[in-house]
Amino acid sequence: MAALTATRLVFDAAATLAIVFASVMVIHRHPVKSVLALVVSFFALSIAYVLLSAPLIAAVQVIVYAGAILVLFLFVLMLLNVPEEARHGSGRPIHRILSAAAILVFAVFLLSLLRSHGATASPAVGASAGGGADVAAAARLLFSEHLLSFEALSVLLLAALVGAFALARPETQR
Amino acid sequence: MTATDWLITAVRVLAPVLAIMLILPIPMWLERRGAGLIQDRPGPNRVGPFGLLQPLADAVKFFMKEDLIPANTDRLLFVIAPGIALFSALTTFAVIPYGPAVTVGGREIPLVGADVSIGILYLFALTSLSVYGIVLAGWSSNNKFSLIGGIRSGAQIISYELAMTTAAAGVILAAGSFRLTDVVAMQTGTWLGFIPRWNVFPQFLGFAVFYVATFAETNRLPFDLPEAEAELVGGYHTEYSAFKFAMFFMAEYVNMIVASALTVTLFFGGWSLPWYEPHGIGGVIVSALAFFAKTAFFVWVFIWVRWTLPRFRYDQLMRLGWKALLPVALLNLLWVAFLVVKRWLP
Amino acid sequence: MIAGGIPLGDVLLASGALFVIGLVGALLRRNAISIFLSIELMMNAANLTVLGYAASLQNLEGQVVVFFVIAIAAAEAAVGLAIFIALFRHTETIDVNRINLLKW
Amino acid sequence: MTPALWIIPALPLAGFLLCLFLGSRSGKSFVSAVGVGSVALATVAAWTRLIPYFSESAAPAVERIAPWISAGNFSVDLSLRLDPLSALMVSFVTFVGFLIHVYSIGYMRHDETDAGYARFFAYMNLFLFAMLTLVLANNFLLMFVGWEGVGLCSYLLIGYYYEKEFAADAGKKAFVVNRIGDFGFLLGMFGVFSLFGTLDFDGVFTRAAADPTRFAPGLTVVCLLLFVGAMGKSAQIPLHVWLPDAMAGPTPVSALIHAATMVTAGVYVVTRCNVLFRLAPEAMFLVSVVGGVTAIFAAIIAIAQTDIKRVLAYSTVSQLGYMFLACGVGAYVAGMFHVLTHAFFKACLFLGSGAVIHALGGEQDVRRMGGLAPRLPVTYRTFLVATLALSGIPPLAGFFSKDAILAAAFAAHRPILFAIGLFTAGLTAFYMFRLVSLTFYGEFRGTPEESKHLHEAPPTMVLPLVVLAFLSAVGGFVGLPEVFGERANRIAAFLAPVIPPVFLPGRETETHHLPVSSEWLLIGVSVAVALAGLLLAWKWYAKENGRPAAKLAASFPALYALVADKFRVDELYDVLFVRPFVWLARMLWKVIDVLLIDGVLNAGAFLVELTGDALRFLQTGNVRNYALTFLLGIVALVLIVFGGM
Repeated sequence: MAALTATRLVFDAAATLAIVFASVMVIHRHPVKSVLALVVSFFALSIAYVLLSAPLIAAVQVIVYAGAILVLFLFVLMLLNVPEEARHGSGRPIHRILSAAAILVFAVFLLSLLRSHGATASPAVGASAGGGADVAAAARLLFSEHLLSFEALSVLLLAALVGAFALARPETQR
Repeated sequence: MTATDWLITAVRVLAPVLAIMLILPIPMWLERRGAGLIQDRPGPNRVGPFGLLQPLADAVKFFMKEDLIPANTDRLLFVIAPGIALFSALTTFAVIPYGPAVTVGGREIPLVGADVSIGILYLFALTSLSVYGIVLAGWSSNNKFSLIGGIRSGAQIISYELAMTTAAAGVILAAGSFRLTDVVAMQTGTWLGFIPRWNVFPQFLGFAVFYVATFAETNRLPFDLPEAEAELVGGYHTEYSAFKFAMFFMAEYVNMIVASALTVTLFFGGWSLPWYEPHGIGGVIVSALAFFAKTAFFVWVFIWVRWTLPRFRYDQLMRLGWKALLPVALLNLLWVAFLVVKRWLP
Repeated sequence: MIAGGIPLGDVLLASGALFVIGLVGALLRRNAISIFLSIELMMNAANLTVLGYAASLQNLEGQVVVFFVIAIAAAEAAVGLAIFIALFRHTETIDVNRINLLKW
Repeated sequence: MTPALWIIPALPLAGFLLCLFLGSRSGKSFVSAVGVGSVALATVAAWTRLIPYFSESAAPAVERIAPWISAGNFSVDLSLRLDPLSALMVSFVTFVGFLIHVYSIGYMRHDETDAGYARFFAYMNLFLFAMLTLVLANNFLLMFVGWEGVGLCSYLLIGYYYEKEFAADAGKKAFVVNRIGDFGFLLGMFGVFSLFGTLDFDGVFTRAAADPTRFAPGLTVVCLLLFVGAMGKSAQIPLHVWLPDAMAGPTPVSALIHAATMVTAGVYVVTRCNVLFRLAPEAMFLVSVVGGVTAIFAAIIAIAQTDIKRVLAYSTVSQLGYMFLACGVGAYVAGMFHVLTHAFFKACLFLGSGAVIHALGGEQDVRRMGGLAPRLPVTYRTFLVATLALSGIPPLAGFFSKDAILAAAFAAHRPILFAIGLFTAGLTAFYMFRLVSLTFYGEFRGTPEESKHLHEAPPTMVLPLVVLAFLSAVGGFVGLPEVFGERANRIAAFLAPVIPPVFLPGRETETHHLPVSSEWLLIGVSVAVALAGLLLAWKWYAKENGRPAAKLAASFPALYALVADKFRVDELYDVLFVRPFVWLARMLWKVIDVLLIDGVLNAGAFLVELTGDALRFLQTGNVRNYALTFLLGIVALVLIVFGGM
């Protein structure tokens, strides 16, 4: 077992927070509360990202996920005025049983696999570079080697924008 | 890190926050006196000389009032919302440098809360969180005016954040760094010996877009649609009273100060003065005062504009944001890119 | 063991847990938006894994990949929510159990 | 203080953008100021750059603006080049362009809406931008950008009156025919890159000249492909059909694009690549033959045309043929010289015809004109000067350039080409003076109302006419033949650096020199032929009112009809290309697509439908069931893959 450093402590705390609020998100039947729980979870995740020496991703995580995507969810929920989920719906029992079983099997496998891999993973070499250098280096990578993907992504976003606009437009204006 | 280091960091982070909380009554007083001045009436002049103690009296009033939570509200969110608003406003100040590095007892201490490498991104991240305070307040109040105000605010802040971020991207591009101390550093000195190397000169369009967008971000007139009292009673804070209302009220002024400070940092050289090279403790004081003075100026412009311009209609607001500010900000970005490629900047 | 003494095992465990939680939500919730949220959570779990390995292997490519995933998630959210709005206009509900016209 | 080269094309581009975005709202004065002003500034910029250049004949200047494309071993810069050849082109492109812009103010002012006026000037400015890019480019790719740009503007401006069907059709025709040429140019460019590994002019030409034999067979193909491009743009047979139709555009467009500048781009390209062409004698031979045939062919057609602009259009095709003839026999200087003088007098002629059409309120048929000389005195005089220049009457500009070409053909021992050139010169004088006679002499044949409205053009139109007529008169003196002394041919000395000596083993590297006596003789012959044609036309059309011509036409009705119908080339193309193509398309549609592809597809779809009918009961319509299936599949996969571990 690895030593308990301060950084690890903070990371574990953040991860726990993320997991707890993710659970809240899944369990809570009110969609607005679910979204808010996910905001907290993602915020905790962004702290974890900082500790994994990815400050850029952490900032993007908050700006894009918490600041834009989840706000959008909140908006839609408020606009549609979605009610709380009914306690027992029309789902068939077989679906629930099968789901539970499949999830259980999958979870056991996934966690055991990750655990074994995490234990045997080769230890990292040296300390990570400073945060500032990382941002510039990541940006350089993004704009040189992955430039094509980056540009393709911008096209994708444009397509999504147009698509969302076309889909959400009221029928009468079409 | 030794205990001294921890202490110094704590002071560095807390000092600006405390300073803001302490001077907060000044813009509040200024707003009301300024309104009086602009509207050709005295303004508050009963409590203390020139009504100087009016904010204090207001504060007492807020504390004494009944703290009401209306029925059928979502209590948890209703209570948390003003906290989010104030918290996200206050923490933004942590990365804005307010003076040059000061040497105390052999230690060089930069006068900035936290000199993080992603300073500007951190600011935008927190700004984007501030929308939750207002949206949640609007939603949890269970009141149609509040809900409309909250939704308006959310849409407005997200829309204007695009223009604001794009305008700031020009500065980032010129500085080549997200770090706000670097942004200030690139703006020291002069061109041709008499033009300060402030970003506002090569990037005037960027500054204009950014500053207009901050008005929308802080929900101030002429973009105060979320609380438009003539149509929405009080908007998202219709149901709030007493201390919770005071938190919203304070958040607005803190946001104003932060927006002004950020404008100064990004476009007006931050704490630096064009012909002045700070030395020793005196230099630090002069620089900090310069920063304070510049920020105060923009705070005053906020007040000035509020009492001068009428409110926009919501569709006009959206049209301005998407069809005018955003393209202009992009244009500015192209222009800066051109300058950088031509090596005329920084 | 990676930067600052965080073992890779911790990261993987956390991401695995988040992924399973997302899976539960995606399969058992009936509200379309909640399902969507759960899928976002699963994506973030995957991101966490990638970043964990990136830090462990001192490789920045991981950050780039995560960056792309976030951007794609943004595109997906925009289109997905637009679909929900269009759907809601027709059916007045976003309970996926009641949106089952697409059969036979 | 010399301006950077990029300023010169950038100014019209700025004018274009301003006219495009602000023009339709800001009114005609604004558009005139911007449209003409930007060109005026570009002209000033160009000439401040050129004047020292002309006097010192400085070394070629290459100015790199920015890297453009860099991928693998392929790299191209955005870079401009000023050498004697591009300097010559820029000099008259900017100046003639400016004059025509000025003229356009008067010509376009009255009959257009604000938006149309702005559109016109926007396109004209865009054209100048593209043309300047073409001539200033330092590599084939940038040149191609300009090349396509001028083609686009040509298309836009021919179809300027797009509400009229024939104008829109003419635009499309020009575009399609030009595509063929552009395709050749593009392939030629690919060939250049694969042969030389670069697209920079300097790199290509030095590599080609350094080792002539190495590239031999490929080089011929490349030259032929480039020449196909030049043929398309410069309207050489068989790609000439678009140019006469291009007269559907406004007259200033015809003057600028379809007479003075764009159509000479082909000649420019061939001259620019003279090193390559001279290493490929077979290509040179083809160039000269195509040029000669085009020259005489178009001249014959011009005789029988009755539309004033169409006559001038065919004349342009014919003169372009002359220029290619010159290039083909190795007389690049003579070709460029003719480009220059032709720009002056042909622009003057077109503008003059525009003034006539303007005065007649849009009438273009010469049979309804006549007797205009006293009514439009300035137009008449300038038109006459330009006509004489084009006919090759000394000492006007056309005489010197045409004489240089004929002398070159003679000196190159190409008697047939020389004979064709000489005969064409006579024809040119004949049809041009026929045009002058029909338009300006005799009785007015239009309606009385038209007669009442006859008026001289406004000053903005007259001024360019006068300047261009002056230049048509004296422009030839930059290239006096060598009989007037060693240094008389200044243009040849100026252009010498861009036509470096090339040594092709096994062939003499001939620089032809004629003895002084035979040169005098040639001059005498060509002047005599021109005068003969001129006098004949004057006698037939001015003195005897066209009766002898009508009689001649009546005695050979079939031949006359053939010529008047432009040898029915369009109809031939229709039979040869258009109809088979339509037939082929119809075949592909009816047989291949509907029967074959759709049949296979429908059969497949039927199978899928059957399967689907069987399987569709698995679809519950509930998305969560699908997700569960998804997960079950993954679990199964995991069990299979990792189960053994």
